[in-house]
Amino acid sequence: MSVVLDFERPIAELQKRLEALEKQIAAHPKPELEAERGVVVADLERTRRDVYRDLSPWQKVQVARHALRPQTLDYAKAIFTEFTEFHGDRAYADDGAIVGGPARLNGRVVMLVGHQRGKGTKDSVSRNFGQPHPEGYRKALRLFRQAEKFGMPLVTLLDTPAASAGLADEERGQAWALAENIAAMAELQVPILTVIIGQGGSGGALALGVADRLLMLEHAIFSVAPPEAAANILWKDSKLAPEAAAALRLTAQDLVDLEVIDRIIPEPPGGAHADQAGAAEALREALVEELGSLEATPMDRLLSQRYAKYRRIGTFYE
Amino acid sequence: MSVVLDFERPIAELQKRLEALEKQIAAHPKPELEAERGVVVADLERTRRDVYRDLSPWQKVQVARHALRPQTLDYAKAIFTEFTEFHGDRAYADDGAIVGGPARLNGRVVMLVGHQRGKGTKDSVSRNFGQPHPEGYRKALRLFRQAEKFGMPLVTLLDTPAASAGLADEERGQAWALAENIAAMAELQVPILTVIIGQGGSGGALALGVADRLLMLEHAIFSVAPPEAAANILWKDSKLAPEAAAALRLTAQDLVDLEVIDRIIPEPPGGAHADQAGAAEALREALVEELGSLEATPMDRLLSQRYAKYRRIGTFYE
Amino acid sequence: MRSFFRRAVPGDSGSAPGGTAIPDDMWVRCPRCRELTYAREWESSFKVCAKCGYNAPLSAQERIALLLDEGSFHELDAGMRSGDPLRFAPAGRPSYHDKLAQWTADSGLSEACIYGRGRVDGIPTVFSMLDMSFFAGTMGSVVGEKIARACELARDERRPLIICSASGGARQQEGSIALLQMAKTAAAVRSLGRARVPYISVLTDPTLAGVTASFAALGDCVIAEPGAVVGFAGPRLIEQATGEKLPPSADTAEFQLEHGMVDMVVLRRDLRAVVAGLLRLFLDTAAIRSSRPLSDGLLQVPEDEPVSAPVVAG
Amino acid sequence: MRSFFRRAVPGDSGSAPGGTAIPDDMWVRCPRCRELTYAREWESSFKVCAKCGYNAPLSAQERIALLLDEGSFHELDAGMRSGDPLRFAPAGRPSYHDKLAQWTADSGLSEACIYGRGRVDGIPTVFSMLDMSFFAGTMGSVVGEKIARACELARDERRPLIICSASGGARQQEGSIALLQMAKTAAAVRSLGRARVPYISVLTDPTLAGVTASFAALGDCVIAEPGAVVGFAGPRLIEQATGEKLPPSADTAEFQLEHGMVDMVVLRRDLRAVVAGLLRLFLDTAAIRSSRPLSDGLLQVPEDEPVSAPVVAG
Ligand SMILES: [Zn+2]
Ligand SMILES: [Zn+2]
Repeated sequence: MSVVLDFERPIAELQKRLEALEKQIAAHPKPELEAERGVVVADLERTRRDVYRDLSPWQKVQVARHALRPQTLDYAKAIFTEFTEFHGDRAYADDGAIVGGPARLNGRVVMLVGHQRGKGTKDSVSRNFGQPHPEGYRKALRLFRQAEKFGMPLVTLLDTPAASAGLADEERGQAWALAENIAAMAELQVPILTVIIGQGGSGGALALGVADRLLMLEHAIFSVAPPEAAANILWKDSKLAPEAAAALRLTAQDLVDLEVIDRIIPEPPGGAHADQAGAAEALREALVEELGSLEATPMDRLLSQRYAKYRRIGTFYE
Repeated sequence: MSVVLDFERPIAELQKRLEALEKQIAAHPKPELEAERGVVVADLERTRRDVYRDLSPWQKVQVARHALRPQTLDYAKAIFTEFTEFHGDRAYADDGAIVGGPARLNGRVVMLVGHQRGKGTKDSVSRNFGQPHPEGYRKALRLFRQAEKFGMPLVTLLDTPAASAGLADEERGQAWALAENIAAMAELQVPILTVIIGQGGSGGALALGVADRLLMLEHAIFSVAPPEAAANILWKDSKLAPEAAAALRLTAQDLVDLEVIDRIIPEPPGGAHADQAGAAEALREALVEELGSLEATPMDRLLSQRYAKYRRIGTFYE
Repeated sequence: MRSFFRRAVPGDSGSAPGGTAIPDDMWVRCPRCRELTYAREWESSFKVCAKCGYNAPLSAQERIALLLDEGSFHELDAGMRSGDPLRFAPAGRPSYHDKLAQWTADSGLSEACIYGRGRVDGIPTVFSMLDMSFFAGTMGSVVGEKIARACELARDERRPLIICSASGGARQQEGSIALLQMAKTAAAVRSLGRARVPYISVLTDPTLAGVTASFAALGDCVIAEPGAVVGFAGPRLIEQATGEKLPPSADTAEFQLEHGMVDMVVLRRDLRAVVAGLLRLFLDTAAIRSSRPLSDGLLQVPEDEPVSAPVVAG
Repeated sequence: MRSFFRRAVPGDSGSAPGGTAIPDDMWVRCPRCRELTYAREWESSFKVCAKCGYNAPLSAQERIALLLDEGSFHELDAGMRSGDPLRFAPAGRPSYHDKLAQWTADSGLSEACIYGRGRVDGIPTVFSMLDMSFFAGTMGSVVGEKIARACELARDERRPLIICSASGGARQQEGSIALLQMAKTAAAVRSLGRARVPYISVLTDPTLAGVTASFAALGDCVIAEPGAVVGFAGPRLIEQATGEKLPPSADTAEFQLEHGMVDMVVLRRDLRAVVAGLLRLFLDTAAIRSSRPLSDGLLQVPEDEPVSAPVVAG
């Protein structure tokens, strides 16, 4: 499976040339071909770097939504060991749009909870494309409480376009489920480390994302609403999503400036989807480092710092 | 509305005679009629007392199920002041089979929670005849937690044939809801005072009935299963319910002997349905007295006494 | 019927200058069913439509008159105004700065939220409300900050908190800063809760999205006004997203009562009595009597002096 | 395939004396689908039907062999026997006393529950299980007492607790005494929980009514065996009560997984590894490392000595 985004065409073409060259070399090795390959490889690397250095916000949205971009379960496998998925909210259903369970990170036991968009049609549909229903948040809350009971630091990975918005979600209290999670995370008695790995969309992201440290992959986005929805609210035209994406300042770089996130985790050139192992390794390093510093902080101080962190967000005059 | 149980016929006949006599006296007062009335009144009182002193277990089952027997909302009105009903489990529905909210008892604020069977067809159907669904227990649990937050002693009134047993109840986790409530009551940090006012049937009763003090109205019943269900389990014949009722020792008198309940609250002659105000007054006095003694006990001690109370129930040899 | 509002009522009902009686021949059209009602009747029924039962939005002074003791409300931080954290000014579109100015001009308000001390039936409270007439009641930095301050004031002075919500949700023009007000306000509500001070949340038409999904859902008692649209997505957005036509009951106060999300739906004419009754119950509990975990009693706090301002950014 | 069970297996599979191989020509009929399987194959697959996947009930020794390290299980209070709190002897019906004697004779067991210390992959645990072959696994005084003791032993020695449930619910012949075992066991589980010692609940076919609705539902992790009937009322009772025919999936382990009640459905051949893995995770957490709130470490407890018996009634 290969998905090429519009702005990735130059990269794709160089990749194609490289593949052709390598086929030729394999058949008839020639020094000129070898030399040409060196040029193409360098060109490819440079093009990748250039394209990905200057992504527009709307391009970042597309990267964040990339079908091949690693998801929570990919990282669970690549970064964590002994991840053991727990299911269900103990009241209504098991929502596949949120996955979670205990796992080890660098030998330490943590509770891992994250959104899962799904892969391929069937899996994605069963996970509602990563848009949780109320029972998904309630499963997460149950796992938060279990983390608290056993003193497992909580690691959450955010990757959702938004909370689900159907009549059934209203019937089962979407707003109430979100509020309960957000409030519970604010006072949860374990360190909380959150990474936005893809789309961090609206309350559906925040319900897993009230944290001591909020990290973000380089090409992930974090936004009050999906750009299409924001464009619709702002200008009654969801086709203006690219403009909304720019105006909302949803990139990691903007969010560092706004002091919303604490750290950007660099992705490999070409984005996490081009080098899943590289992305995982970068994420792993950041998680291990941050977790170490959180675990070294007394819980009382973490809690008051967490309160203060959210308490001071906002810009106003008086 | 008048409902006469089989064994109440002698009472009903005397009542009829008394009414007829009083009509005669009203039309043509005569000393002989007055004298006869005195005899009938005395007879009625004696018959009432006699019939209700020697009720069989099966007769008690019928009294406990009496359509006119007062329910939680009757007592809420008669005994408590400022009862303010709170609704809903914040997740799925508001279950009318359980009602609850803060109220005052003798001036003190308590949290009142109880089963409500309903009155008349429509109300009873909407309350599933007092058989709660999982969301009913979850509403109760929410109110327990609120009681704990604000330090309101918890008063629960039990009046349910049993927990509901349909496929929908399984889908929403009936067993899990019951277990959570039972466990939560065992460690709830407020005094808990429970009265079985009608049918205390199975886990559906226990989910509101893990208490520091367990009281019982004189003609209420408390049972591992409704007698019909028990007869079915024991002898594959639900028509043997009267025998099961006797064998299960579900009367207040038996349960005092078994040390399951702490106190019997006497009902007026003829049962609570014959004198609702009298029943309410007896209940009120018992509640006020017991609550006073619970409130005088430090919470730590209450909790360890509550644990010990349930810990020692059981008969075995080793 | 007595005249309910103490002061003149601005807005769609046709305002009359302060103290002057509303002329007998003025009419008001119900925003929901379009029925015409005498302005005087409309006011005396607290803007509840006699035909369809709609509870029309109340201005701050109307809501205060409905709920609080006369003259008891003292607003705090009235002059707080929003910054422009994103420097939101996309080419060819109205900037946030201009939008704020426009809403201020149109509504006469400086923001979508007020808060302060006030009394309900003599009981000292902290009162706050959101106002749809400024920026559709959306939550940005100012709303979030005022709600957080209201919670902390209530906590520190051990006064019960009452918030009447009405909001379209988070304010898009503040982007993730608006989104994070959900965490800020929810955390502040829990801080109040740990102090065991009661919080009554009143949901009015409409209360949606990021406001419901943060402080508004978290009341110790959640009251909704009859017919109010209350929920997360709201019927309009759901219909847009799914293409389905929803029943008119969807996401109403009554729907949320049936589905277990609100404790009660209360008629406007009963609201003050119900709230006062709840406060009396909550305040006479062991947690409050013993002032756990704080040590100063509830009823011995200074009445109407301003508190020292909390540390703020921006 | 290696021979799985260490000892002879009594019951419907045709027992062979200890140490003797099961003859090649013996057959077992699957209780669910009636398919015939070679006895040897049936045993080596841990009594899982190759055709329908049914996980047939295991005896205590089979379950222990499946889950615990060989020779590591030391039962406690093996001789505990039920009293007859109700003096249950209705005229013309079998008395509880006689029933108990009958079940003991038929099953060779003294009650429906065992518990004791044991190891899983070297990890010291408290292990308990219910056995359908005595009184349909119903919970009376003895089951309740043993579960409570298991919880308290696990709590006091800070060993994780594993309970494999299988039960028709509360034992009718003990009436409300049986009902109240739900409170007794649930309270004991919470006492264990307050000590932050992990508890893994394994639901096997069938786990119903008062057992599910007390200690069995309350595991930190709830595992169910494939196809096991698990729930409150159970399909048979629901069909009786409603007259409706239920889908065959109703109240199965998979149904409960879909509806969010169990964490995982685990194949019998994976059970030991999954449980051991969970224990290693739970035990290596801060709560356990720091031994909050108790002070003695988890791995420094005495191994197989009996504990002093708790105070009991009866
Ligand atoms: Zn109208
Ligand atoms: Zn089979």
